[in-house]
This record gives sequence, C-alpha cells and structure tokens, in this order.
Amino acid sequence: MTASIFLNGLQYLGYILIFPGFLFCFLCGMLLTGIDRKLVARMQKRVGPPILQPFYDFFKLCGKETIVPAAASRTTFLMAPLVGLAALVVIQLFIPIRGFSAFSGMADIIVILYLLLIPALAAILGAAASGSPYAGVGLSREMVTIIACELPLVLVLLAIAKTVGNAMGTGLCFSLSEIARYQVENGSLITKLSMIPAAVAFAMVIPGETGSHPFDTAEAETEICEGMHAEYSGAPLAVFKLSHAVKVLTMTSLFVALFFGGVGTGITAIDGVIVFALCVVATALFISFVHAVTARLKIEQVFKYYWTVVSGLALISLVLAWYGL
Amino acid sequence: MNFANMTDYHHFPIYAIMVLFLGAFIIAASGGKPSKNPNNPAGFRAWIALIATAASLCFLIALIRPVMLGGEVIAYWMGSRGISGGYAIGIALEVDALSLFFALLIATAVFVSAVYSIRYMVHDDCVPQYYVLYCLLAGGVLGLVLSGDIFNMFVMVEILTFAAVALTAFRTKVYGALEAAFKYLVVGCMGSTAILTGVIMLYAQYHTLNLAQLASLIPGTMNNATKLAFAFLYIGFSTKAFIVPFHPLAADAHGAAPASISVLISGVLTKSGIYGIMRLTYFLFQTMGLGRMQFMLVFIGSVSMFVCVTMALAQHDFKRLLAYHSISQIGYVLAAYHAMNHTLFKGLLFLAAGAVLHETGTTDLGKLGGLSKKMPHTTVLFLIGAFSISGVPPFNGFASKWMIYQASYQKAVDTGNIGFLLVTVIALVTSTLTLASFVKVSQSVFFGQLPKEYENVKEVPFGMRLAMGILAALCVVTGLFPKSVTALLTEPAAKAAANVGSYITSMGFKTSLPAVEVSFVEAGVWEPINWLLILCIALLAVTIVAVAGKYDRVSETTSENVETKYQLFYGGEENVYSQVGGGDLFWGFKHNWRHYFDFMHKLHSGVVNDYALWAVVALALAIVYMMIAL
Amino acid sequence: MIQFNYICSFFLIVLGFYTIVTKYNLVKTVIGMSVMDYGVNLLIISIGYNPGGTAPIFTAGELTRASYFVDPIPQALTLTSIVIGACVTAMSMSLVIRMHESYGTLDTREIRRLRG
Amino acid sequence: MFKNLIAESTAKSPWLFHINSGSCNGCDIELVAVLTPRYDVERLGFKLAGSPRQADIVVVTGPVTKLSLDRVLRTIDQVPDPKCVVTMGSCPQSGNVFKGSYSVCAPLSKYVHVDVDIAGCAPKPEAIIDGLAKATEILKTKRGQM
Repeated sequence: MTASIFLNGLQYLGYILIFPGFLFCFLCGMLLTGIDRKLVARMQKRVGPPILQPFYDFFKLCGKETIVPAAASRTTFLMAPLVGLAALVVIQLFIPIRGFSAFSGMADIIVILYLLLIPALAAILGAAASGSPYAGVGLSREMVTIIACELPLVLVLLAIAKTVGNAMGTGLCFSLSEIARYQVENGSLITKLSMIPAAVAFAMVIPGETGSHPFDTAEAETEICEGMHAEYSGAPLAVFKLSHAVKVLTMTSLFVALFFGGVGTGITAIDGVIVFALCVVATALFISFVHAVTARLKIEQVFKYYWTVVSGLALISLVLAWYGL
Repeated sequence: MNFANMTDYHHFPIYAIMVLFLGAFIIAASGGKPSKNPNNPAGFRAWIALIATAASLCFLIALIRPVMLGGEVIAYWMGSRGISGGYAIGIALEVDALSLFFALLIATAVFVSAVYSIRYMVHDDCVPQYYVLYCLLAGGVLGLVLSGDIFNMFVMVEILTFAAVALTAFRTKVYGALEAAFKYLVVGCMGSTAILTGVIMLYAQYHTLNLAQLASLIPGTMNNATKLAFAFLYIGFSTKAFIVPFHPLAADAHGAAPASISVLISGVLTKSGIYGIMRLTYFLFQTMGLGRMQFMLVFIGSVSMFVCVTMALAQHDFKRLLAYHSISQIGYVLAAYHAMNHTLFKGLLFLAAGAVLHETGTTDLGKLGGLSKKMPHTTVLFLIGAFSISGVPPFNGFASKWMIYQASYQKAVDTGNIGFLLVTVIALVTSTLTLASFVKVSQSVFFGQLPKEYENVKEVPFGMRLAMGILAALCVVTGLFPKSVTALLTEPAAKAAANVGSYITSMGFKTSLPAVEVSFVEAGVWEPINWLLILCIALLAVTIVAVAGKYDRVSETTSENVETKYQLFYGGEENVYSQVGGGDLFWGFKHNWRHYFDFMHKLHSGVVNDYALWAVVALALAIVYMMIAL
Repeated sequence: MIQFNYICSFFLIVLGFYTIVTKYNLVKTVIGMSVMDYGVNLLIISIGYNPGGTAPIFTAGELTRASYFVDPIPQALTLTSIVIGACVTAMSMSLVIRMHESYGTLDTREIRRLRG
Repeated sequence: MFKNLIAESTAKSPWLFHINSGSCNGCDIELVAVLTPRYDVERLGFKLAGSPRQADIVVVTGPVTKLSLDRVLRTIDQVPDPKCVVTMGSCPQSGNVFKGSYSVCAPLSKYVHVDVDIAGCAPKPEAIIDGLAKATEILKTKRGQM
C-alpha cells in the first residue's frame, strides 16, 4: 500500500520534473526557439546561429553576475521569474498530447486562459519591482497586448466549447481532456467549417502571447531597452528567456491539442510522439515565418489589429459554431 | 422569561441588530470628549463598537447551523404579535438562508472594519461621533437584510443612507467630501422616495407590509399598479446598490470617505441594495416573468461591469479607481453569487488604500510610488486583494467568476439567448481589464521608484495589518475551497432564493407555489488545491535549482564605482526620479477607445442635476420596461 | 374625489424631480427634495383614507365590528416618513451651509470637483 | 562540469552593447553591417542587446567627448561581470583627427580597462569580427577566473 503510494508519488514527480514537466519543457522550448532563430536567419539569407544557440545563451546567462538595482524591491524582483516559470510548466502539464495528459481533469480551457495570465503577471510584477522607467513602459505595453489577445482568445475558446459540446450532445464542453478525446475519436476540430476561422485567429494570437514579431512591442530592444527586462541580468534573465521558450511550446502545443488533436495514422505511439511533434514544429515554423516577414507594430496598432481582424475571425467562428456548423 | 428561553437561537437575529443600535446609543450617551491616548482617540468607545460588532457577528455565526445546514426559516414576531385573521399584524424579522448569507457578509465586513478603524482614525477629530454613526450604519444594514417587513426595510434604508452620508462627509476637509455627500444625499433621497412610493403602492393593493404575505398574495393578482410599484422599488434599491446609472455617486463617496467607511459602502451598502433587488425579483414578483427579469438584471450587470471598469482605467486616484471597480464587480454580483468574494477582496483593497493614505497622506496615483520597500506587508496584502479581484487563480475571485462564466454560457446555450453569450464575453474581458487597472495601481503605488518625500514612510500599525490579514486569509481560503464554501453558504442561499414557497409557509401563510428543487451542474473542471500543490512542487524545484546555482550571486565587483553599478540604467544618464504610472499607463488601449473615453468623461460631469436626471430617466425606463416587457 | 389626491401627490413628486433636475441652486435642490417627500406623504395618507371614516382612536371597549374608521397604518407610516423627511432636510441644509463656506457659491454647476 | 559548460557557452553567446560616444556614425554603420546577411555574426552567437544589464561585450565608438565620458563610464559600470570592453575605430583609441580638441577625452583606456582595440577609420567588417572573436576569448578566460 505504502509502496504504491510512493510509486504514484514518484510517477507524479516524474511528470512534473521530467515529462511533460521541466526537462521536456526546457529541451523542447529551447529547441523550438533555436529553430525559430535559424529559420528567420535562413529567410533573410543568413547562415544564422546554431540550433542549440538558446542553450548557450541560457547557460551563459546562468554564469553571469546578477545585479539587483538599489531601487528595486529585491524579493519580488528575484522571485518573479521563478514563479512565472513554475506556473508555465504547470500549464504544460494540463495540455493533453493525443489524449495523454499528466494531470487530466484538473483544469478546463477557461482555467487555462487564466493560468496563462500568471506568467505574464509575474513578468509584469518583476518589471514593476525593478523600478526602471523602461520597464514601466514595457509592462504597460505588455498589459495592453494581453488585453488585446484576450478578446479573440475568449471567443475562440467559447466557439470550441460550443462545437465540441454540440457534437457530443452535451451542449457545452469546457474540459480539455474531453476535447482531446473527442478529436482522437472523431477527427480533428480543424475539419469543421466553424473551426477554420477560429484556428486562424488562434494562430494569430500565439505571436501576441509569446511576444514575437510583429507584436513584440513590449520588449522592443531598440526603443525601450528590452522593456520589461531592462534591469534583469544573469540567472533571473536566463529564467525569463527560458520562460519565453516554454511559452512558445505551451502555446503551440495548446494550438495543436485544440485543433489538430485528431491528425494521425491511427497508431497511438506514432501519433503521440511523431505527428504531435511535427504539428508543433509546423506551427512554430508558421510563427517564425510571420516573425521573419513582418516589422514591429506600434502598440495601438497591435490592439486595433487584435480587436478588429482577429476578433472578427473568432466571432465568425463563434457564430458558425452557434448555428451548429 | 427564563434564561433558557433567552438563549434560544430564534432570538439571535434581533440580538444581532439590537446589539449594534445599543452600542450606538451607549457611545452617543457617553459624550463626545476624546480620550487622551493618541493611539486611540475614541478611548473605550472604540472597544464598545468592536464588542458590539463582534457580538453581532457571533450571533449570526450561531445561526449557520439551523438556517444554512438545517434549512430552517426563522420567523420572529416582535412583541409576539403574529398573524391575526390571516393578516400579519406585528412586525416580523425573517431569516432564511439568503438573508443570513448577506447578514454574515455584512457582519464580517463591519467587524473587520471596526478592528481597522481603531488605529486608522487617529488623525481625525470627533472620533466618538464616528463610532456612533458607524454602529448606526451597521445596525441599519443588518436590520434591512434580516427584516421581514417591507416598510421596515424602507426605514432601515433611510437609517443607513443617513449614517452613510454623514460618514462620507466625515472628513470635511478632504477634497470634495461635502460635495460627494450632498450628491449622494440627493440621489439617495430620490431612491428612498421611490422605495417608499413602491411600498405604499403595494400596501394599497394588498393591505399588508409583510414580505411573506405579499409574496403569497402577489402571484395571480398582478396588475399595472404592482408593476409600477416594482419599477419604483427596483430603482430605489438600485440607488443603494450603485449599479449603472448610479455609479458616479459611489465613486465620489468612496473617494471622500475614510477607508474604513469605503469598505462598508462597497462591501455592505451595495450588498443591501443587491439584497433588496434579489428579494424583489425572486420573492415578491417571482411570477412576473422571471426569465425576462433575470435577463434585465444580467444586462444591467454587464453594462455596469463594462462601463465601470473602463471608467476605472481612466482614474488618477487610488480610491476612486477602487470605487469604480467596486461597481464593476457588483455587475458580476447581479449576474450571480459573487457577493461574498466581492465583500472580502474589495474590503481588503480599500483597507490597503486606507493604509497608504494613512501613511502618506495622499491617494493620488501620480504622486505615489515604490512603497513596497517601505510597506512590504501592505504590499503583499494588496496584491492578494488585487489578484482576487482580477480573477487570478487560485484566489477567490477566480472561483466565483469562473462559475459565472460557466453558468452564463450554459444559460446561453440552454435558452439560445445570444444576450447571455454576450454577457460571458463581457465578463471575461472585464476581468482582464480589471487586471490591467490593478497592474496600474501596483506599478504606480507599490512598485516603481520611491519619491523623496515618502522616504520616511513606515509600515502601518499592527491593528490595521491584522484587519487586512483577516480578509486576505479569507480570500485565500475561499479561493482554495470553492466547493466547501458553495456547499456551506452560497448553495443554501441560492436554493432559498429559488424556494419562495417554504419562505411563505414558514411564516404561517398559505401559498400555491410548489417547492422548487435547485441543482447545480458544473460544466467545467477546476481543482485549485491540486493545482496549487503541483505549482508548489514546481516552484520548489525551480527554487532549489536556482539557489543551488547561486541564483542571486553577486561577484566581486571590478569597477571602482560601486554606486553607479547598482543604479538604474537611464541610457547612461545619472539617476533621476522618474516614475511611469498614473492615468496614462495604458495609452495603447485608451488611444483606440479615445472617443468612448471622451464621451464618458463628458457624461460624468459632476453636476448633481445631471445625476438626478439619470435617476429620473432610469426610473422612466424601468417603468416602460415593466409595462411593455412583462 | 380621492383620485384628485392621487393625481396631486404624483404631481408633487414629479414637481420635486423637476426641481432637482433643472434648478442649479443648492437650496432649491433641497426644496425639491422636500416637495418630493410631501408628495409621497400625501399619497400615503390618501391611501389610508376611507370616505366617512372616523379617526382610528378607540379604547378597548369601543372597538366593535361596526366601527368604521380610516386605516391607521398609513398614518403611522406618514409620521415616520415626515420625521425622516425633516431629518433629510436638516442634514442637507447643514451640508449646503458647509459647502457654501468652502466653495463660496451655491451654484451646482460650479460644485463639481469630483467628476470623470 | 557546469563550470566548463558555462565557460564554453560564454564564448558561444556574446551579446553586444553598443555605445556611441560622439562618433561620426561611420563605425556604427559598420558594426550594424556586421550583422547583415553578408557577414552575419549571429552565426557566432553575437546579438545586439538592448540594455547594458544583458550585455557581455561593450563596444565603444567615437572619440569620447567630454559630455559623453560620464555616460560611457556609467554604462560600462552597469554591465554585469564577466564583461569585455572593446573600442572600435581609431577615435576611442587615440582621438583620431579630433585629438587635442578641448572637448575630447580620448583615449578611453585612460579611464577604464579596455580589452580589445579594433583599429581603422572605420574598421573593415572582417576586422570587427576578428576583434569581437578575440573579445569572446577574453570573456571566456574571465569567466574561468570567476
């Protein structure tokens, strides 16, 4: 009895620390970022950094000195990156990979929506705690970006809940694992007419959420000195960079889990690992593509874009879902 | 009357009310001479107020077992004059789960605020009189929610309006306090008149003032006069709840009143209005198309939510911003059972604002900054409140908002009403906007740079931190155990609201209304405890790695000038005081909405005539809606 | 003829509203509030009126089935309401005096420090 | 093991912070040219950082005018260790054509320890890359000594 509890505990600990927890997030997130940088470089006809470059950056930053400015609130300043990273990894635990999720039945899509706020909030509070006016401007922009992304994200998630609920006959379905199971059994959501605009909208939200071009106004390094991270150096900065990488992974795998959960050959092992990984990489490549071909927008343009174009797409999808298409 | 009879719990409601009025009387009778103790200018009177509020809270807690768990409805006839010839002759107190739910909230807020007041009011004069009004206000609100008599409700409304107006104007030197009190009085008086008109029109129809009897008589005898009465009553209680279009009054009153009173205005007064509206819609007028009424309430709730949250984003004053948020959250309350959490986190936030005001003497967002270094405990407590109100998991605001999203979307799907879908979207977006404005507050008050003049600011006294700590602890606990809280408090209250029949019969009247079974189905899943556990493990893992890797290593510096190294980076310039904060933090958002903000700014003109006009228009619209839609 | 009372009372209430909304003098606003109050009082007392009824004052023995009197409850309500109305007037006048001291005017259009 | 890893990574991921201390913009353009597709120093892991807190290598261009001296020194102070100071172009090394002017404080080495000088007016991109590569070596040794 005690042995089984112990083993169970060990299993969950393994989930948290190794797969799909920290180690997995660390490796895959970093790799995705590396691929992103490489692809952007190739699209600009450059050789580009090695794919392992984010790892080098991370370890270098770990070896640097950490400067806590005299004006900063020390505890908040140092704890913010850690909390953000932990919260992100926990979200990754909830995202089902082809029906498998480490902790299923603990959070639904609306909860995920709010859990996604925590890392951003941690970054914002850390920036605020640093006392730098650059960070102040940066956090203001980051918050506006969050508001901008929220509306389309909400509409998309409601549309998904309605579509899956319709198909399952329950009216509504908020549970992530239910959505994943539905897709495994009945094919991907993307095959539904109503979900196509939603998928496009969600794909447009990912760069905003992760702060990549053209929506990286919050950390515009050329105008506001890296914005929120202006005063961060050394290991805390490394943790922030890691968080960013994990966020890319989280958003892309959430996208895949929501829309492409049913793509595959039918063999669970292959689907679970290879197809899912391919989908995630493909999504990441799409984001890199957008990154490479666009220039940074102004913050009010970011807001306008999200609340008109992207929200419009999401709204179309919601309307279609409402009428059962 | 023997002692055993006196300790019967059926007497507890009247004890809970009377102990407060008695406290007010004793404090008033003891004269207005301030005591010599600089840390407590009211002397023993503060303790009397504290004991009175604590006793009141205890009486109500003792009622949880029979009323909440046992499902009993306590009917208490004053002077033992009950029903005669089928008509209620005496004045009754009537406590069902809904009343008790609100009463508990009120008593908790009043008690915590009393704890806070002792050290908070040290800078003021006339503090004994403050406690008189304080006890009157508390007693009035408690009387309102426990009353079973509609005219008594009106009297209690007047008492609490009076005490609230006087307390709003209490700091007469504060910028705009008199003006705020006067506006509140004028519009509040219009509201009271509306309530009285409604009451008397009901009396003319049914010749009774007892709530239960009215509830048993109204079904089936609905006519235009009762609809008119409902419109009057609804608008009257709306002015007390400050929902749109009465929100500017709340903003003015909160900004001017002492923080301990702001807590009562937002956590207690608005609840009394909400309670009145709920009693009306669910008990008295439950046969007049509940679906349409619910939709109207939810619609007005959403408008309140959105209008007030955007108004809050444009504010420059800490307390005024909180005031608008208070009303914005009242929108959620109207839509569902968010009331308890609202009282908790809103109280906490106002107390934090009061702490800032107490130490620095200002609540202007443009002047403050960097207080987290000087007031670390207040900062943490404020952040808990801010996270709660913004609906960040795992705090209590999230738990209740999350239920609201599920419920409203479920409702939209079940009824096919697109309006409810809109409500879900507005609620979700409002939540993010709330977060945004609290990011603004934390950036402009607690983080960022510390202005020179606040370098000697100290942490607030323990008594004030204790009061905030109680509320913060409640916020966290109710956030972590939403299911238990639902089972213990909100579910009985919700069932009571739907179950009019038992309310009427337990008072001794006959009714044809069947008993209703309410069941709660939740579409989503959320287990905060497990989530928190995982988060803690994850955080622990990260922290261990970080500490082991000398996360905050500071190497031997190679530069000669250590000071410059730890200065902020200003593009190479020497450090100057520069604080990003105040009203324009979210420029990117406001720029896109500039026409809306300009319009709203012009609309909230601050002229009392305009607000009175809004009240009249609202009354007219309510009458038209009742006449046409029902 | 009781209808005349009802019309009159609602006329008074509306007149009160009108005064509050259109008059920019604080004292006139207070007067408007009082007028509104009187309107409601008139309404209450009219509702309790029974044509031909006597005053509801009886000793224990006098009250019989045949007694015909006006409804006493609205009269009690009116008393309460009048007391409250007087308090409102007193309170608002005291506020008006303090405002006149600190603002130096009674014009509501100038007493708008709190807005937006 | 980690120490080695970190030292290796330090050499592979040097981030630059560029300070213009009154330069004629020639060197600045050349530095940016180094990042363009033709020379692409990003393949070596170089990146322009936005804030001195994130930088490893500080590149100073221009003759260090009197007004900018204070700013340059303060910014260099604010870079966390291990760090490398690189002067680029002849100006910060000798003052170049501005030498002797009342408002020029060059050479920079009078005030802080300079690790690498990249000579030229303006230096060729190849020279810049060479200089920066040398700086990364120095960075690695400095890291090893920490």
